[in-house]
Amino acid sequence: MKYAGKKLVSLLMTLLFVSFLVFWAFAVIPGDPALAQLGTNATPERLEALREEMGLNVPFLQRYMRWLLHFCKGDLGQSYSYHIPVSDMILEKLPISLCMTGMAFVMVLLISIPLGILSAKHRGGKLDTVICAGNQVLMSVPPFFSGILITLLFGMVLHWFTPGGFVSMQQNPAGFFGYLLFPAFAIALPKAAMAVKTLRSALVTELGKDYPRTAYSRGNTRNQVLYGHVLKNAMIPVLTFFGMALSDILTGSIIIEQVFGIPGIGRILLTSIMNRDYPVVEAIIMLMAITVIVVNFLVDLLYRKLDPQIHVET
Amino acid sequence: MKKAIKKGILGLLVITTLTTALSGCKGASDKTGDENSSHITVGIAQDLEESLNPHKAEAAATREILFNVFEGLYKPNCDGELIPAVAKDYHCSEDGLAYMFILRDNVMFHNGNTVTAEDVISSIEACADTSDGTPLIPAFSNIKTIEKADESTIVITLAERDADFLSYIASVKAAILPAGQTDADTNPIGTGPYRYVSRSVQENIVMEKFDAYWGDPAYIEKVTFKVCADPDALVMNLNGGAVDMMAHLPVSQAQQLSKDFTVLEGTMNLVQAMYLNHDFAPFADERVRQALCYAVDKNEILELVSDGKGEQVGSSMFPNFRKYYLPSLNDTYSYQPEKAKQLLKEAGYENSLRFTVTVPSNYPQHVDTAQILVEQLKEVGVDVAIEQVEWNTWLSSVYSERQYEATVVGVDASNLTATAMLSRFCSDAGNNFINYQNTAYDTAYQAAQLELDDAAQTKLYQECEMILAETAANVYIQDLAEMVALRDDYTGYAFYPLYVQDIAKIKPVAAS
Amino acid sequence: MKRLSITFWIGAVLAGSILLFFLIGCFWTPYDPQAMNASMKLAGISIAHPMGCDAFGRDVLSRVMDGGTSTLLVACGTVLLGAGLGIVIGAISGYFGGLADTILMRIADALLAFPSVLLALVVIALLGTGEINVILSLGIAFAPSFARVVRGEFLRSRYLGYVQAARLAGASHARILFVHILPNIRSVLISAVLIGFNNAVLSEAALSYLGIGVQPPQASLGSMLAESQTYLLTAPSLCIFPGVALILLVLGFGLMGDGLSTGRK
Amino acid sequence: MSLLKLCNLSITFLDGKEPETVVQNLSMTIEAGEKVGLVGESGSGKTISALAIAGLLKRKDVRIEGQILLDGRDLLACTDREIREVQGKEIGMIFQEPMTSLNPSRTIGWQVEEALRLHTNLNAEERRARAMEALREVELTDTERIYHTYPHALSGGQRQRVMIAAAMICRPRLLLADEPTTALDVTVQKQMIALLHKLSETHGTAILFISHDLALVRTLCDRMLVLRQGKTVEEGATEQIFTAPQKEYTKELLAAVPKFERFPRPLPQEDRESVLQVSDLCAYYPMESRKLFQKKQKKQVLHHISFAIQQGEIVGLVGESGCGKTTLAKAILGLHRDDTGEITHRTEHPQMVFQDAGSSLNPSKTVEWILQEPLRNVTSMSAQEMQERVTQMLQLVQLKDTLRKRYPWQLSGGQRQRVCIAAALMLQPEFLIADEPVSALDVTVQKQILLMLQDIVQKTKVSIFMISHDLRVVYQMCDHVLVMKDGLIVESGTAEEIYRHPKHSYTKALLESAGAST
Repeated sequence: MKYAGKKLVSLLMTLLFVSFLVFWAFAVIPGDPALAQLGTNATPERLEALREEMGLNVPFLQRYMRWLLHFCKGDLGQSYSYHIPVSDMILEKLPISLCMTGMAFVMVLLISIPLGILSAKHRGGKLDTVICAGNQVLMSVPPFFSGILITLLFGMVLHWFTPGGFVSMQQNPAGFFGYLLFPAFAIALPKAAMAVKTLRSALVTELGKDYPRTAYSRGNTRNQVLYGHVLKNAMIPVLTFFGMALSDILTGSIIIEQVFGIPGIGRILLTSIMNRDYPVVEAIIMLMAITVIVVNFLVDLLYRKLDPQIHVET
Repeated sequence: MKKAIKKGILGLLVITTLTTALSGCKGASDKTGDENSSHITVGIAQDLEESLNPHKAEAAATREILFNVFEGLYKPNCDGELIPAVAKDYHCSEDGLAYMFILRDNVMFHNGNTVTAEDVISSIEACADTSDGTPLIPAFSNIKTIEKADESTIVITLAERDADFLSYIASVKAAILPAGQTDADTNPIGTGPYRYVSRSVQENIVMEKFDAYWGDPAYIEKVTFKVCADPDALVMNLNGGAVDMMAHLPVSQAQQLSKDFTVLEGTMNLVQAMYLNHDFAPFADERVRQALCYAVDKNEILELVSDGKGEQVGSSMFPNFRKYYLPSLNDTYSYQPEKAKQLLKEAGYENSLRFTVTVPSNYPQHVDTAQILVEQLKEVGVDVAIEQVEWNTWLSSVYSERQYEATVVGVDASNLTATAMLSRFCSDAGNNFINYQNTAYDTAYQAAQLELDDAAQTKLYQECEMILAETAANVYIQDLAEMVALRDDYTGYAFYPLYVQDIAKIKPVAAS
Repeated sequence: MKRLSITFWIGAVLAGSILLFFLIGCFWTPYDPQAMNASMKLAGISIAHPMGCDAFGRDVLSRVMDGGTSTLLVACGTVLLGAGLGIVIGAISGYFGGLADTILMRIADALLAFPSVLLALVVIALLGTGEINVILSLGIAFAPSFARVVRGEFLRSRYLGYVQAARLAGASHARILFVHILPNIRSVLISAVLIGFNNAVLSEAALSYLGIGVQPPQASLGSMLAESQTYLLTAPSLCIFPGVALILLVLGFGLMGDGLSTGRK
Repeated sequence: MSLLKLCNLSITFLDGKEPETVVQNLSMTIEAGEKVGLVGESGSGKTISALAIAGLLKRKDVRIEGQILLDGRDLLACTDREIREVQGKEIGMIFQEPMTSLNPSRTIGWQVEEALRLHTNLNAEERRARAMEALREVELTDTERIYHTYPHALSGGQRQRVMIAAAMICRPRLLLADEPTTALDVTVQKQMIALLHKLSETHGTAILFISHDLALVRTLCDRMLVLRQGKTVEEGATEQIFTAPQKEYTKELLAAVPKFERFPRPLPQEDRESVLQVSDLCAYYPMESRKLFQKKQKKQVLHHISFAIQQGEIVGLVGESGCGKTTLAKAILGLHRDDTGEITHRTEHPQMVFQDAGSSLNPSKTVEWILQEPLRNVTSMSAQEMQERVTQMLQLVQLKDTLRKRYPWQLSGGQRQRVCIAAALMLQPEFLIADEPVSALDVTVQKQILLMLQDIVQKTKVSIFMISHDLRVVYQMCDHVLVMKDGLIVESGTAEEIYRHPKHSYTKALLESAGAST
């Protein structure tokens, strides 16, 4: 209870801080939403009029307080570019990003856990060497590069999907998921490689401890020791990594969205920054901050589930 | 037992992902099947990031799409002529001040209502409203009165004569909207051949053929304008079959298209130049500006940027504006590096001129051109640095605040008037972002504005162009080549002298 | 003393040869890396141009050699600053805990959610453009993730015997943090640095679009990779060579790091 | 037929550059129900032999030769599956560190039941019943709670009981006990031996008891073997070996066992200054409050402690784990924040020697660097002077000068502890705290270090505040002794007084467990 309360307070602190930072950033950088709208047709009078209309002429702090007040009431405002409520815009795009993140994350799990276990089980062997080498190479390949390679291979050569042929979930759910499979894969690859490395080293560390020996002494097989005893303990450091990976994927898949032509949250964020559409930027960043913190919180909870010792320490 | 269940679940998961993957492929391939004939996917490089109300549409990218949905009383055709649209005819009074428009009968809005004189009046008034200072269409500040003569006749009276008035009336910005519509920003209702269906931010805009259109019906039932934000993924999107048509393709990308595509060649209808800030001390000296012009080899630029395609320009007018365009100005400054050095020496900048050229990073062709300029100017001892900025920083720092030394951009026309290209070089023009000060120019332009005779007016505008060329106002380069890729299943693409993607003219090959 | 594993040496040879290649590029390249030649536009691989030519007819080999240096400079600077900031923040946060930890980690969370594009725009607006500012803006953007990794390690280390012993030996907190504990977490740091390095190379290219960073026509590996995408189908070599140089460099460092952490004991 | 018979067992490790034989031609027998002790110092191969018997050494890089006959069946010739049938069912094993040998993330019940799950067809209910019974049998109370809890919530003694319960649950005929009491308090040690004895008697289980603590072996075992460097030195009935050892090594080993004998040292003079004065010291630990806005609560761990240490004196602090010994040390050093009372000492930089020399030396620095560190921080000596001081100090702790360039992981346990002591003495403090300085070491090494400490006190007049759970060590070394229980000093006095005439019942109990004959 106290723990949750503390977390909540720090969540609010972070949100306040980051929202202010964003507001301040928009006050500092050149250009404003009015100019972005008028473009090369801007004249000083029209610019002034539009600024007045958009409420940009009040001092920055006052504008921030007004935004904050609305935000607290649950009103995210309207997009300056699109003239639609920010909440509608985000609600429309969120499922796309969530699905892609979810799929990528599941792939990371599906790839890394078996490979990590396999690698640790045969540590020092040929299979282990191959997996480790593969890991190192995958980690060295820049993400957008792997995105292009995947597009080339699966899209242009194998024709498993149509590059740029994104369809929305409402239009064609199967097509939607089928398409997202590939960008998700591109996101998952390097993360999975790192996860394999983390899991492998955690497993090797755990296997070197005393309690697996105790388990062997009771007549457990190798697999029983690995799955029944060691895995759960080895997951504790890996969990931290998974948590960070999850926030990373959620907040940082802009490049992949771009390469695969997916209109996700990342893309909206980028174009909104470029258009100085700060109600949208604020909302998305709030969302991301909340996600980062909620994921951290969930990881903590899972930690507590996995590691009984944490109960007494805090 | 427990284990068995776990394995089962895992298996299920794998199977589900596999089946969705497979059905995903099927879904994608379906699209390129039979339905093709009545559906086209048009790629657009950026989303329409503003209001969908045509009166407020400022970006060319928005206007060229909204052209399919909206019409004014008149509209341009692909030859640059103005043809009747919502109005079927007009009469201009002898003094050129009163325009009488006769409305076409039974023109329907997409919401099923008939266009009335009230709709027309409210639309024109909205564009002419001066309560914000400048009206939405600045030229409409000239409108004195808008009156309804009868149910199908509107009379617009001007304060001063304006030969270009009909061009303004024919722009998409002066489109006719239903009177009293409150949600025009997000729900466009017009009278054009296509009806707006839906939009998804950064994803697409969908339109359907409007069956009750007054004119020649469109051929294709459904159009999806798909946002393809990554220019590098574009070729794969086209070749892979996700996009059927794409305009504004650079030559480099068009060359990589598969043989399923017809590549049509046109120009972008803009004047690409290295625009010089005349307030930057060295550029106040005409000799320096001329030296830069002599130092630039336009042929090489065209060769490297677009494989020799595109049209060279020598002043602020592009070739498709045939009425005003003067091809002879292209040769005002031929490539003479020695002469350039000579002029620089005279001006006292021998091997000592250095400046920064600011380029908006979202236009790769301008960045490429800038790179070549840097190399070419290096030859004559001018040291140029490139600074890329994103578009809004460019708008703010370069265009609005004029804090720059030189910039490479393309300037286009928002309507079919010479004013659109030339007004900005008047000394006191609000958008004179190069700070050009030339009394001869101001006089000529003023005279052209007041001239009643069309031929004489054209002459005066051309004189303006000549002054710009002779004073080397900017380092004029080219009207960039643009390629339009159209899948072989379609035909009928038409180039306009303005930013227009007229989908109504495109027809499926099978149907033709 | 320590025996270094074969992995380390393979990595060292890889990274070393690429570095040497870049180093030569500082003093000598086969052609002027910026000289354009319309007739050699997108020319393929030949003896005269072993890596072909780009869309401006510039020699790719020369550009890779030349661009490697600037890339290396920016990437190293970024990683140095990011890791430096991250280490200081993570160390203080993990070692002292309490309120400092809470505040610093909340700031890190906020920075993680703050988009780096916006950060870069702010840096330009406040400090102007230039390569130093890429390093600054990327360094700040990278610091939180370093800080998180480092914090975990310091948190674990602060109760260890040798840390207590160091306090009794009269070492100041700063000395304990950076002289006593830091060398012991190097294996974790190395892998974080490598990942950061790779990201920095690519982010530099992205930032040059915003006006900071290596501006064209000066080459950098990141911008070469970005430019090459346009010609991916017609001239894949434009993409492959800078890409491979980058991958080999990072792979080399990665193997070295791996070798270092397993070779001990 | 013997229950277990080892014939010429040799074990060779192949992972290094050269094969290293750690056990050579070991032969022994254990009859059913017999309790056999296996003693030797670290590196003597006793644990390795036990692991081999338990079938836990089957690795590619280990070569095992000879025979391990269980009921006449050679375990070395068995398949993995057959071995697993024996493990946990016929042979049970318990280990030195009950904390790390239990899986931290599984409940006690799950771990105790594991052998039943693997080797019997009992259903969950029956297994649970058996596990509860086993927990009760090892004399644990509150078994219901313990069944559902995790290892970290138990004390060391409880954990080892759990280990025994888990190892015994299938009623194995042989129990391999590898140093099962080393990590435990003396009073608990004694109980544990009694428990093993009882279990062996009731179930007829044979026990192979591996220990470096000869006294414990004497109380439990019928027969014993002395191992040295992988070879049998001596074998025979326990009493016989204790009373009449045949071999030189055995004698040496027996002599090194700490006894209730004081090391000879000159009587301290009376008129000495006190170097440390502690009066009315209380210390607290914060407790996490459960509710958000509740005031922070504290737990008092030290209650009104007062004592003083004179120059050149060795003061011992005894007490069992968790009694607050370490907190007291930290409070004196200023490492514990939340305390009240007064601590006065004349040394600016009080020093401490930690129990675990391995972790208290920075793994990434050389011996020389570690020794110079206090000088760098506190003094302004030149590099030359620091070098000289290091040389002197290495001499004082009897380390070869060539070790100065080594890293801690390249040293033996005894060498590391000497480095720790040297590091603590670098600033020439007036007193230092030694927290269990020898408890992790072999008896022979223990004795060397203790003698060295005596020597250092003679030479440098340093005072030592020595914390230990081993009453014999404290008696050997100390002038004064403090006995601590639950944060209170229950008794204090000269070593002689405390040991000869203990007043407090707790002191008496401690002395009794330690086998002191008053």
